[in-house]
Amino acid sequence: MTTKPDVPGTYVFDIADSRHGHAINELCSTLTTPAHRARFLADEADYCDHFDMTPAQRTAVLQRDWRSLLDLGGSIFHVLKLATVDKLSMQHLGGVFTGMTTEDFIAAMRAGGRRCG
Amino acid sequence: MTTKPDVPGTYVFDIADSRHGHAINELCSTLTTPAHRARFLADEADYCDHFDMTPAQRTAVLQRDWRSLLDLGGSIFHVLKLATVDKLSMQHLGGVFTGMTTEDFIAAMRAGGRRCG
Amino acid sequence: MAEVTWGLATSHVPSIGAAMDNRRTQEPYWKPLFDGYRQARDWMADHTPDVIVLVYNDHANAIGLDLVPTFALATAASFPVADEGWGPRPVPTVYGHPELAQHLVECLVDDAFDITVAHRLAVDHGFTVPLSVYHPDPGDAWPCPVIPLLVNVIQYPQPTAARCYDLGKALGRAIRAYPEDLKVAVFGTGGMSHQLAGERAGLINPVFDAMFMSKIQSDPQALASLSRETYIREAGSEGIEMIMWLVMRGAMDEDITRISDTYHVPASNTAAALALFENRAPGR
Amino acid sequence: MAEVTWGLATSHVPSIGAAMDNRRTQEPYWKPLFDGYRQARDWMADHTPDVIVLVYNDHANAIGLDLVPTFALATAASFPVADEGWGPRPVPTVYGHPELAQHLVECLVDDAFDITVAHRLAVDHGFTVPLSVYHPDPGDAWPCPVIPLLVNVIQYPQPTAARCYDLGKALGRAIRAYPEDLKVAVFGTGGMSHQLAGERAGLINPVFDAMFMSKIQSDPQALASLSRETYIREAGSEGIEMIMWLVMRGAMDEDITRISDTYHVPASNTAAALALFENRAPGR
Ligand SMILES: [Fe+3]
Ligand SMILES: [Fe+3]
Repeated sequence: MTTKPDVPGTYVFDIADSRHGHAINELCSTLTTPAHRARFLADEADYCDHFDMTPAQRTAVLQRDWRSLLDLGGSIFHVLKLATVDKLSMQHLGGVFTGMTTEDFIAAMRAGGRRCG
Repeated sequence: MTTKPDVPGTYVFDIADSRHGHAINELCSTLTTPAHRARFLADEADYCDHFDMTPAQRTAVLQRDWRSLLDLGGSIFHVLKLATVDKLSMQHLGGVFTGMTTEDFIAAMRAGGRRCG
Repeated sequence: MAEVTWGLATSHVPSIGAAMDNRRTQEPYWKPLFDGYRQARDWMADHTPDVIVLVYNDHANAIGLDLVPTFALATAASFPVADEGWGPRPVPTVYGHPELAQHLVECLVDDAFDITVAHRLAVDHGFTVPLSVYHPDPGDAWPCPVIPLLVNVIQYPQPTAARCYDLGKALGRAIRAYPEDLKVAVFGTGGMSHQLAGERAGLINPVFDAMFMSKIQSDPQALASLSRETYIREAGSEGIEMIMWLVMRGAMDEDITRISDTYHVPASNTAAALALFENRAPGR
Repeated sequence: MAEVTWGLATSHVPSIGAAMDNRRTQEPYWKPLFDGYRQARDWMADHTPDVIVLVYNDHANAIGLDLVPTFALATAASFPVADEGWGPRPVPTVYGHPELAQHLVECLVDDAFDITVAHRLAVDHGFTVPLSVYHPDPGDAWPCPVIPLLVNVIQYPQPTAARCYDLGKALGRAIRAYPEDLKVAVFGTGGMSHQLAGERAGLINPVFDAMFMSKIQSDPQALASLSRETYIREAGSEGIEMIMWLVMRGAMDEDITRISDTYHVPASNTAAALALFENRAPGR
């Protein structure tokens, strides 16, 4: 069991991801108080300045580039908080990750979920 | 090994102490930044108001009642931070705990330490 | 002496809690799931424990990434409900059981489990949703104290399934060593198959889930021997949460009786399930 | 493959660091202690490792009481020096070794150690004093990266001495499994006998310390079998820190060579000691 699982189409968030994505995850984790959510929504760029993000990470946050947020070290549970301030559902993100519309993704789930491999 | 060590004359800080002494330890742990140290020294009573202390705990903090601080759930490493803002040494506390003057305590240590039991 | 009287395995999907909080449980989307809970809920209402030990994982709410415990047990007297980004769920504050919690930590550490002791903890959906599944209408207070036992399932390396099962066994020993006569229920939460991100988002694997649902009673050792990669490949990156069911299972006897179970797809992106076991050999 | 080349056991008393920071090492109070370090320091200067794994405990600085890990390993790229109440020590920031640290966590968790992963950590005297004992004049930078491995010794239940020794053995296996050719030194810190509070404050037990100093080389299993109560009764409530020497010892081979040791009373309220071992059988 000593190696990290390698499953195509699947993020397995690990310690290196945590290191690389630290600023993304730290920013997202602050969104658990109403005051921080309000401050973020009032001036997102300024809010980002308080975190030591790379330009790519900053862009991914501001543009809600969900795939890039994960590729740049975001943990799905942290990134989800950013979707939550936008009032976007997990089904919306599921659509983004799979290249489907939200409606199609919801329909796929209601039909029993996606069989993957 | 399943029971807590019971050694006379010795504090063995445990989970129950942590629960009872939470406010003391929390206050002391804030004294690790210069800003908090300054604020504490400027108005100790007001500073105490920010922590959910019992009256006895509050009195022990304000009066630097070192024994009571430990008896009321303080951890020695937390309580030591309070001594540090007062520029008191560990030898001073050693004297207090053993009923000796600081000088006698230091002398006892230089003579090889105290044989206890 | 304390004893483990029953064990509940249940998904802890946030939308299950939201459906209850927003009174949508009778809508077509949700009704089948909640209908499936009914039998178990009735039985549990007749068997209120003195304490619950609830095994779950935090989801970026109380436990950040700066300090990630493999196993943490919470010893505080009460646990506020976390704001996860949409405000706290409208459910009561949870009261702990500091004395039993301290006893469990001491036993587990002596038993070579390297437990992190949490003294302050806000509890998120991973914790409150199982309580709601158990007890839908708490009013002002939950029916009994609850001790949180947290497992890292979101950052590799998670504990192995085998280690979780072993933790459960040690937890059972620790509970049985507590001198007070307490009836303790153990909840294992999370799962079943689901994956939130990546190209496999939306994955559901009913075959694996059915296998797991069966063997959690009859052959937990087989589940404990599965690798992390097997869990993630078969059940999805978040399906690995099912290793937490093994902690519950380990705390129970070898032979247990299934009171009720249910399985439903979907609860948002997840295969939701419940399995309730009484801690006695079948037919006895 | 990586290997453990030497092991250092040393006290980590804050005043030892303060004596160095304030250039008081030649004063009569301190000179005997620092004279005792000389031989070991010379040898270590000739044997700079590629990485150090430093086993220590935090003292209410980076680890509060709200979340107390039994064992934590830090994976960050750098670690600032903590302000413990009198400002940070004037020593360099410590650089970590994230790749080796991650490998160690993965191996240890697979080996059934329930490690807490620390990604952000300010290091206190428990960590920086041993580095200063090893290398008194770092200038702008320490000689090599250092990985912090933290042990809870301040809140009962501490891990047992046996568990610490076993952790050391697993740590040794994990280091030897790292594919890169790295020379790794392991530091076990804390002790020797001391007690800060209570009526027994100022306790020093040279008989126990001498026994421990001898058996850490020749019979660590005997030390691993001592109970917490024995450590606390014989060596004081803070003398239990010595269990951290067993982590270092466990990471080394069965037969090791003593390069140097020293023992001095007092360093403020503590019996201060150093023992340096090369990881090879004596005479080979
Ligand atoms: Fe979950
Ligand atoms: Fe120490």
